[in-house]
Amino acid sequence: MRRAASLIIGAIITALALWLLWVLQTALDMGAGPRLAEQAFAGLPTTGVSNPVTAVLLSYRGYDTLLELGVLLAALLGIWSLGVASPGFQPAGVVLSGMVRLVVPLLVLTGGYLLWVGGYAPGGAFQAGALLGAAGVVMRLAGDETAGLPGIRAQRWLIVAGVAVFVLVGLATLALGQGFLSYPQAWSKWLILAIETAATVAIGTTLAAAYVGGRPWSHAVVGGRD
Amino acid sequence: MEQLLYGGAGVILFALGLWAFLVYEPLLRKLIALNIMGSGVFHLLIAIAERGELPPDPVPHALVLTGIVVAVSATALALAMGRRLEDDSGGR
Amino acid sequence: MSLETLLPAAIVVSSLLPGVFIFLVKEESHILRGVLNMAGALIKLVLVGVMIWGVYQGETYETRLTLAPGLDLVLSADALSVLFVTLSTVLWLVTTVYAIGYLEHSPNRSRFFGFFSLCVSATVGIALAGNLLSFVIFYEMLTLATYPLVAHRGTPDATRGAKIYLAYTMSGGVLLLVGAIWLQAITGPVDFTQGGYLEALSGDLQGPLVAIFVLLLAGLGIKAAIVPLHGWLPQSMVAPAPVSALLHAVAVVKAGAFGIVRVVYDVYGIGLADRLGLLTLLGVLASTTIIYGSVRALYQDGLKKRLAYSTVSQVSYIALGASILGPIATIGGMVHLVHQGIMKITLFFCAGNYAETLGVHKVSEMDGVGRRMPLTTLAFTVGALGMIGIPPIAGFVSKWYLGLGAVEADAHWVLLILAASSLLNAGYFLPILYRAWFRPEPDAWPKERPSKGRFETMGALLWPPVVTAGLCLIAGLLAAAPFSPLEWAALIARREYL
Amino acid sequence: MSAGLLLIFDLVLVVTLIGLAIAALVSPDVRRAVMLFIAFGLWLALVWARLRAPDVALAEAAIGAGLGGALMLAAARRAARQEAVDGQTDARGEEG
Amino acid sequence: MDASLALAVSVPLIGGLLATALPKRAQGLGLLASVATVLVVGWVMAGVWQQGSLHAELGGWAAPLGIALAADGLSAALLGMAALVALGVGIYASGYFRSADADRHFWPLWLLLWAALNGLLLAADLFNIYVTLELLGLTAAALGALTGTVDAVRANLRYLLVGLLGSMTYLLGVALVYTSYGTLDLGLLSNALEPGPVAATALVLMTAGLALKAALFPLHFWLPPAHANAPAPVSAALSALVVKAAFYLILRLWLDVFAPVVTPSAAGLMGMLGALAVIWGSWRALRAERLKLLAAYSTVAQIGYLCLFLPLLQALPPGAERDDLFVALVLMALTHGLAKAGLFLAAGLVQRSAGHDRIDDLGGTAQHMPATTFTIALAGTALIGLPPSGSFVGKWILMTSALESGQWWWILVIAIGTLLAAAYVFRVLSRAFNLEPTPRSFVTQARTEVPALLLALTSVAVLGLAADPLWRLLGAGGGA
Repeated sequence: MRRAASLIIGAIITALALWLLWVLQTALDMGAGPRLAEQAFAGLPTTGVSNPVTAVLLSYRGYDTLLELGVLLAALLGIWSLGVASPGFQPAGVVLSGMVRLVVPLLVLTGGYLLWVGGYAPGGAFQAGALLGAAGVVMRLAGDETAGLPGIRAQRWLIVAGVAVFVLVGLATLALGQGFLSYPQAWSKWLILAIETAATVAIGTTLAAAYVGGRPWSHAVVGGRD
Repeated sequence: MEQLLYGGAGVILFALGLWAFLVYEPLLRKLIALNIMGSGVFHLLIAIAERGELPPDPVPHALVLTGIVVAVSATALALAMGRRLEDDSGGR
Repeated sequence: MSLETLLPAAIVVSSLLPGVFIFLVKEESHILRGVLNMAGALIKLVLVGVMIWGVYQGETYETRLTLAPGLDLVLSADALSVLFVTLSTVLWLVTTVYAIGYLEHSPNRSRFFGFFSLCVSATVGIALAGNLLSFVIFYEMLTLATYPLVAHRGTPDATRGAKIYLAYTMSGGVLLLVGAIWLQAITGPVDFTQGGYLEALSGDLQGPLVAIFVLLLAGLGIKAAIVPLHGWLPQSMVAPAPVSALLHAVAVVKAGAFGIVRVVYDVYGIGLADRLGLLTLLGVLASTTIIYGSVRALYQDGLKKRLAYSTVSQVSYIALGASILGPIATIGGMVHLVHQGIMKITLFFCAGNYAETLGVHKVSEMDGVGRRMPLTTLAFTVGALGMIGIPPIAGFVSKWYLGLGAVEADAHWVLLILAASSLLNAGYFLPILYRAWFRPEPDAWPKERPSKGRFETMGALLWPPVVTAGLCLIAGLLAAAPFSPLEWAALIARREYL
Repeated sequence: MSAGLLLIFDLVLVVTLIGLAIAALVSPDVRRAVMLFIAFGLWLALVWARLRAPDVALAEAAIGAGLGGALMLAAARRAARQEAVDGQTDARGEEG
Repeated sequence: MDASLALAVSVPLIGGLLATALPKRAQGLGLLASVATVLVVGWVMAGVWQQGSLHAELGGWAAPLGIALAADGLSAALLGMAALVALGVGIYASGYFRSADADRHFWPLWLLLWAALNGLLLAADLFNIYVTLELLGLTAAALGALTGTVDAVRANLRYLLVGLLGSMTYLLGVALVYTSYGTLDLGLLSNALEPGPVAATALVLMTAGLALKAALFPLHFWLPPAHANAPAPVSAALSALVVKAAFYLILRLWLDVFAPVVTPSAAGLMGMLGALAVIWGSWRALRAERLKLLAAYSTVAQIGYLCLFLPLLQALPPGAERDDLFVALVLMALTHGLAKAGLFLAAGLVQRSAGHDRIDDLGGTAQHMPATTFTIALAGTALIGLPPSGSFVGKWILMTSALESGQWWWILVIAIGTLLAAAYVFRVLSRAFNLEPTPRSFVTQARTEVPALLLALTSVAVLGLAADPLWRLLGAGGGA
């Protein structure tokens, strides 16, 4: 019965896939459709960065990125609302903790590097933030219950930092009469860097906290479960 | 040709993920399926950004970057909910 | 903003607003509630008085609120609506007094009087509705407002009765809605017009027009309790007496009958309705209902049940009047709208008094009530004789005009129906009167009379039936006086047959 | 590099990618499935690098495969442990 | 450049951030942000009222490179409804949660949800819509699970997964569009679009994804458990707003952007699904054992009603009649939204007071709380479509137009749906009348009862009797 169902589903989906492939081919056969790349490259000099992907993320479509940071924040808030974190693993052995002492600074350093080069080379806030988060994961694997994160209060400020700086910059430009997130050209580079820095910290903290998987204990003692 | 090859791979990944999502019951399986589905869509976007001689289109790249972060956020939330369920049923 | 545009709305609001406030009144502050009730009723009476005078002088009153392009909520006053508004307003005042007395110590009075007021607002809205859309709106509001009244007691019986009531009226509402929308899709938004407004396009639309009439008639017939759509009426007898009185004499049943009159005269126009063969349909249904209701009434032992079947029968006189082509029959039907109202409300008030004072619910328990409660029984007698059609009580006038109209229109079978129905009326009312006046009192009743006054029951319960019985007599005796129901019905007929 | 050779290279990349996806989706052992999913993510990053999307490739490797994989792995490990515990209790239940 | 549009998203967002960072003051900050958001939304609506539509380019980059926000009559009307419901839900929530902890978790997620909702209604870019959809879906699922019971978490986990499936499907459609047309901006796209397999497939994919989120029959299976098990204020928002938001996008795509691609048979299919949803949803609501489950199934039915408009809109040529029908659709959506919010809030109070919400055992609990019972009655009136509610007017216009365009069969569906709705509403109300003692006053707990009552009252009295301004708001905005 189950097998039959899964076969039927399989057949339908195969048909769907073939249809989609045909449509894709039709779309591609219509020739090289228009694309936004040329406009994106043309606008690049005024954005203050030279990596086109960063330009799209932070300048052309900065609003998307702002909301995306909101998604990340929402996920963590959801995770926190579900309960307290479980205690981590048993303390790591000497060898592992030695490795951690080596790997974590390396990850943080690489993260910083990626953040900095993001303006003109592959890299940027997300990749950098991911490395920070990875550092947290490694620390928790090595037995640090908090994944190297600070206390709950600081954590709360850190996770909102990315969205907060982003939206405040947006409102500031709005107040200057420029329109939401329209950076003045002279400041553009630095504003983007500031936003990226805040975003990196927020992403790193959020990802590590998500890995911890529940709200930190200190809060739990005050509130209790629901 | 290249676009069709890679784009087609994206479509196939999407279909595979969809199939697995509908067929498998456990949460983790469904999440893997969803992520592969998403990867298929992302892959399609990356494939159409690549146009031979021209430099690749950065806009789909940025969209995919956004998509990846969204996907991982959703995965994390879903896993946390799954763990909550496990804890509750385990505690009983 | 002038009197002409505000008056119809003010008449509706004068009971709506007190109704809303009454919900908010704390249960135990009965004085505040009473003041709100009476103030609303009296203000409405004054406003209606102004309107009667104005309409008589040929003034037009109209409130128009645009709900959406092409959808206007219209409240306007013509002679027909004034007839129904006046009836509702006067009887509401009387019933309010009665209900305050009747429910003195029962629970949930704020809820009761709140919905009671909403119910009257809806009825007045139906009376004043100036087009089908407005009519449907108030018609549905009436359903909503009466449901809690029927269910008020909260016993399983009450809940069941209310459920049946709702099932019928909701279905009726949907049929009416579909019919009204269909009609509007054909004609566009048109207000009720004296003499009807479909005459012009009847040519190639015969089929749809007949179908629409059947839909509308079914929707209205459910509330008017036309056989075979009458099933809810006896079931809803579980409601408290003032509610039964209001449902039967004024609000629900009357709203259905009034709607039929509206559709026949002011939508289709009686001429067109006749040519489409719709009057015959209506006449047959009405006659069947008259006979069937009376026959069923014969076999009821429950006093209220007997009265309920009597209502089924009597209300169809109105439809019967509308189904005969000719101004005299029209007068008969219209005037019965009022006469049946005041007579039936008298009977229900009395039935409530018997139940409340002596615990008498059945006809078989009524031996000797006349000696114990002479005033009440006197009022009951007037109402019952009126129903049978004994002169000089109001009911006689209705039947007389219906009969004359039938002769005028060469519809002699109607005379047969009238005669048969009168006999049956006598058959189920006279035994009650005989028991009440000529049989001895049983011992089971409380020996002690109410200590408060010298009357047989408390004043708030006694005076309403006495007043309405008086009205029955006056309406019959002074039928030829200006502003009597008969004269007013003649005014309507003159305007309809222009 | 000739066009034909490049096409073969592309084909290998794509076929491997789809193969890894299928393996990850149908692998009977959950932990293995997650491992395969991580491998799939890394391979995907490689393909994207081939498609001249280094930023995205980096992000996919770090976030999609890396952190997403780490999260899933933790869940898979817990699931496996749970199964083991359940299996033991079941076995005991049968014995008793 | 209009500042109000960006503020409509930023203000609740900032509120959410502050509520996250300062959990102890979450409630106060949340209420403050709610009021501020309502004011901003009022500003947006005033702008649309005066100018017909608003448009703002973000980041100083014009579309197609940048992202624009846009508001027309449709989005302004829904924004207004969302603001009203959200304000009501906020005030209610401030008196609803018993533990401070739940309250603290509620506010940040709730304000983020509101920001996502406003963002979605103002979005003019296909990918931006995807991001707002995800933000909406994540916050909605997290809020729905706040009850913390196994049922709630399980149902909302499913909701989350189904939502993700929907957004992935939607995104595939977006990718196809970008392949062919190289733009994501709705306005530019609607100019460039040509009927053909690519556009049609993209529309099918996006619609399928959105239909999953809008719980359009037969993709509604996830909704009843998710909405029925969420905390009452969350259920209200989910049913009234989140589902409607996905439906709004379907409307946007079908009537606006992809209008040239839509064929009569496609629209007819949507109408069919709508009809099935009306009947199935109402039937299940009638059979539901629990009050909140009843409300959730009635949401399924209501999305169906809205779909019934599509084949008729498709059949009508542009003109006053079509505009009327379109406004009727919006009116119906607004009425249902407000009424459903009121109903869920009231159901939450009943559940709290009785300790359960099994309909058959509700006797008396409803009578303890006259205001709450009244709320259920008012909301029920709007759900059935009785006068004087806004849905009555909407239904009247819908039925008229069904008759005029010869598609009379929809009338049967509406009639059956109406009767079924009456049956399930009065099934609840009939429990209110029994022999319990009399309550002393109408309102017992103002902070939670009054918002619910006002929401339901608005759906009946205001939208039914004073909906005329809506015509101007949408007419001037060009509507579809």
